[in-house]
Amino acid sequence: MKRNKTKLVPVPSKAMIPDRDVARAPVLECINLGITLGGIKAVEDFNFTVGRTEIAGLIGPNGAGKTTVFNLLTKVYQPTTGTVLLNGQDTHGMNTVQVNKAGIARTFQNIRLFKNLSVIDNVKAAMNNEMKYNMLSAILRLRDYRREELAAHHRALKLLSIFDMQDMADLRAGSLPYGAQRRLEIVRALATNPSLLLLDEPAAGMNPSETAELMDSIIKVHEMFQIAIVLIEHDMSLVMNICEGICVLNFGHIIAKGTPEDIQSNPAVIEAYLGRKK
Amino acid sequence: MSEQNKKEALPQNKNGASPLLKVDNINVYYGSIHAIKGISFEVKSGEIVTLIGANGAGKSTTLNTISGLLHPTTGDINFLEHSIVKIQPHKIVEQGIAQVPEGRRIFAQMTVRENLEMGAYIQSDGNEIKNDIEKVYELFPRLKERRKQIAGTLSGGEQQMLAMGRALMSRPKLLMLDEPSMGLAPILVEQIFKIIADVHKTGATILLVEQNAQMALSIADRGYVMETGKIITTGTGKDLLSSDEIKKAYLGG
Amino acid sequence: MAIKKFINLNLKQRLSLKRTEAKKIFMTYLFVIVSFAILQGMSITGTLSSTMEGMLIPICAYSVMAVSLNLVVGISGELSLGHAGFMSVGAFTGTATAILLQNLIPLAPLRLAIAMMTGAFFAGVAGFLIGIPVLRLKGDYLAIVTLAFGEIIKSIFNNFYLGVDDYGLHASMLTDTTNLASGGRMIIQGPIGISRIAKISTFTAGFILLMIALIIVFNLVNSRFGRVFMAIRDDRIAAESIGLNITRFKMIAFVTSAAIAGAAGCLFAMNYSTIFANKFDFNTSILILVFVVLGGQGNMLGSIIAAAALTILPEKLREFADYRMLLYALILIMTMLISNNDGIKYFFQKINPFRKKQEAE
Amino acid sequence: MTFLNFFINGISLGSIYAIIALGYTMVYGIAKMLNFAHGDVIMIGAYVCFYAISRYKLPAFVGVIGAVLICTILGIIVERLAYKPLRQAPSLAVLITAIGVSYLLQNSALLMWSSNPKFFKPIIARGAFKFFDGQLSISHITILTIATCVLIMIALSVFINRSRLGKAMRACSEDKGAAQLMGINVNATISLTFAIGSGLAAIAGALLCSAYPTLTPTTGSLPGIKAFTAAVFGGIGSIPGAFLGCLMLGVIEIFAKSYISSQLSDAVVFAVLIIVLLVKPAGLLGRMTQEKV
Repeated sequence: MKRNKTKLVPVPSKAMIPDRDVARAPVLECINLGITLGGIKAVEDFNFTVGRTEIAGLIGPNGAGKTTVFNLLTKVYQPTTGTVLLNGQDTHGMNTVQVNKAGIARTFQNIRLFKNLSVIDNVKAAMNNEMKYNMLSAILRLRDYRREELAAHHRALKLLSIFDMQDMADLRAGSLPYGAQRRLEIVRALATNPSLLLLDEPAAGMNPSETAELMDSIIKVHEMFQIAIVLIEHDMSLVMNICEGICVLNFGHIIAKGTPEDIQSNPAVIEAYLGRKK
Repeated sequence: MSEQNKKEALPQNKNGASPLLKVDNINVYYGSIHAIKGISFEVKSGEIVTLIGANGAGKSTTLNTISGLLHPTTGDINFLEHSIVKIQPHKIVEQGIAQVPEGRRIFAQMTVRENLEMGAYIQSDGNEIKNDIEKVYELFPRLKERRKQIAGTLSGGEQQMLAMGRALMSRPKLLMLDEPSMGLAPILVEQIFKIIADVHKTGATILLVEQNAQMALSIADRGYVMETGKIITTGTGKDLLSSDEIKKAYLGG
Repeated sequence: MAIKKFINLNLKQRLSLKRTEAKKIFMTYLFVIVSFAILQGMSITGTLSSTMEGMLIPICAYSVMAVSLNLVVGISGELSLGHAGFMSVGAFTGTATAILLQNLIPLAPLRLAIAMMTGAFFAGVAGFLIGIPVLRLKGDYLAIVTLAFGEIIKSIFNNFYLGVDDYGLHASMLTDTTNLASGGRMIIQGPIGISRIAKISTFTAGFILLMIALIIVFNLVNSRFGRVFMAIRDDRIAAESIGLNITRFKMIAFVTSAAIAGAAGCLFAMNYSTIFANKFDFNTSILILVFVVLGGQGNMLGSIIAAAALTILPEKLREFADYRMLLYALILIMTMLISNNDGIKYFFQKINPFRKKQEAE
Repeated sequence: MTFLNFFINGISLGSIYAIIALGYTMVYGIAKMLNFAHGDVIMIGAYVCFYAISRYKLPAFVGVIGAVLICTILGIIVERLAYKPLRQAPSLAVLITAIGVSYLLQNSALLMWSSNPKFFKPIIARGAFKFFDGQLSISHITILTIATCVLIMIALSVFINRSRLGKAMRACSEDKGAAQLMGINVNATISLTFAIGSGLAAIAGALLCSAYPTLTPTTGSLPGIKAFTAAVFGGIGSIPGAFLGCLMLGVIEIFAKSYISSQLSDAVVFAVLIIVLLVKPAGLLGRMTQEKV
């Protein structure tokens, strides 16, 4: 389950920040990515690279195209122009399902859990592709059914325990408090064994103390799994604290890329997004 | 007629005896879930009052109960000294309460202008509606630029402006805003709060529900802090902002 | 830390989905077996009224139909208004098979079993063919198209002629051009359907079929398949995002449901001496849907009870003669109104001791 | 020339479907329910009209107006008693209730008027305009049907797009909660929608039975289902779509009846529907709404 920790190598790279992980190919490369939705260029010339264990932030005003970028990466929309390379492999022509199998998992801006399933079944559903038993085994409860279900059960509990949620395994997912639902969505995404995790406004609707807890959880996930994480977020305390690199979108264009410090002092970003400090 | 006079007199006596809105010990249930547990508060004419608290504390439920979308099992809500708990939502709008709902809920398939017209549904004078629309356009020049656009194609910030403009079209005596800053970029949050302050300057009384406690308290006269269906603290905006307890729980200090 | 605050341990145990699920499944099997034992006992001792006796097999068939439709409507969350179409396919192909095998296999139960399997097979094939276009659609569009398919199947069987003679099978559409050699037998005769059926369906066969249907459905639901069906039902987009192939799993549910319905159709048909296509029209599809909705979506026991009750009800209402269907309609409406009334729901929640404690917290 | 005759008959049948479908889709739009009882309102309308004209010898237009009034009231009553209590209920429960109402209306009709078919006297005198030496004949009722349909279409479009109440209907169909917060009386608006839909159903009933004069308690169900199918075919929620879908369906049905087989015509109609939905999943003029992610 655990990936080996990559070495930090100081080599100049296309990955924004930090200059590491580039001994091997970056996990994600977007080259001139663009899409036209309803006659409007929702995203254009999106060039973006994420290192193998990088945490990157995607920020920008509403309607700037952040979620659209996620939808392009996960093939909810097919890009009109450009290329997405995932682990060096062109994702052209793939659909959402194939992209997930190739290693991208995501959460959603508006929580999208399987509300009527139990917490653990939400996680197990995400493990469906690693279970191989067929319908006959399921109906007759043959040995491979029992073996695979048991394995899945243990792994699901283990994943839930990262967020200290193993006690809630049998509860209905829709009955969980808001913060727990956000966490469960992350666990579900992790259950598909992604190499790149996309988080769409994970702290939306949380108060500062909940956000702080979430921040710890994201760091924990990152350290445990050594995967790349890209997050969209409006909560600047979260973004500036955990992202190593930040990319700012406005009207579908990248207006700035850099470290949190760079971004915070970038006049274009202040103008379009952050607003003047009081 | 005397009723009418009283309404107009109210804005002056800001600290006068009778509050514009008085919520008196209401209990609200969703099925068997006890969502609001006996809360009481009041909003005086001309004030900005804010309800802050965590997700699920019952802030939106409170607003929806005042609007008549939900009904309290016990307790009373008085608006202009009349009980409104048994009145249907559309009648409450006629009494002078407008709500900008959480998540904006504009009519996405209608044009910006049609949305504003719907806001003026209870008005019948065509000319006045036109004047009011112009006033809203003055307040939100962006909406004027986009008046013929289908509302669903607006950006989040513009939709929030439209939702506020739409609510103002009914000429409310009390404007209730449910999480106006939700999901907006920092720069837009600032703008929206500036607009709220502007609207307040025009004489409107505002009841504001917010997650963004910092912002909300900084413009509010008074605030109430809610937690799991109860009001746990109250005070002026300034007091609450400087309270250590509040800072710790809601302001990330 | 903050999460734990919300969840009281006792509450958690009581809300555990796993336990309630297991209990429900156990109760369902128990109910079916006990009912069968009682009814069979009464039947043998002759204490069962003849009308009731005559309804046993239809009740079984409708119960199986309801369980199979519940797999689509309740578990997979797709509204299907053409389920009678699959019943029809199963009835015609299964009965035709039984007639063809009449001399070959004199043992009636075996012949019935083979007929039901054939019916299930053809209904499954029909489900697959229909599923290709239907499952690309969503919601009410899907409902309308299944309705259309039900009507198409009805039209086809209404105009289909099949006969057998020494030279083999002969089929034609619209008009009877089979021109059978002497000694041949017409099997399906257009709008008249199949007549002179040897009634080989039995209550025991119906019971066994119902048990098999329950085992298939319950075990599927409690496997990775059911989990995926329900995941897709709850949120299609999220399901895709975790790599679930929507069309494939919808198809599995749809075909399984169709095949079970086919077997039920065969059981149903072989309980009568004649069967014709109009028997399986839109109203039948709706009737089965009513079983599912009344019994509760996803609730198999409910489906079975609703199917039994609503099969018996019109018979019991017979004494009201002309007002029978009127009363039936009124009961249907009242049931829906009452079962969805918040006040009444709340009342039941209140008298339920389990809920009361939860509220107290 | 027979082709042209069939075509015009198809348009005429399609016009009747269109009037039914308008009521169906309006109700669908605002109440988000498949009102299966709509077809039976058509039947009730036709019976009222039949009794007014044939039994009480009233002038045809009085009969039609009477039918419209009674159906309007019926629509409002049904909505208030059966559907309004289920506003918050799951959509399937509402669907089943609608089916219950459909059975109720059919069986009430059966008790009141028996299952013997009634021979409906057309609302205008029989007769036809003949062209090309009588090769092409267009009956009066055909012209009346098409004209009525076009008129209703235009009136309804103007009403929904321009009038205050029409806009309120659109607002309710989008978001009832938000509409209430605007001061719109949602219940009254829904009642109004049912009233208009049922009134239209009565007109459709009179026209349908003038063209196809046998009247029984089940007369309305199949046209009701077909009209709704046609509305889906055209793109649900779009008035021009419903219109276009219904005209096409009418033409296809008449052609299938005439050139293929009258027994299989329904199968052909439904098969075409399926093919269209495969190519255009939102119907001919429907907008594909991408669910927001």
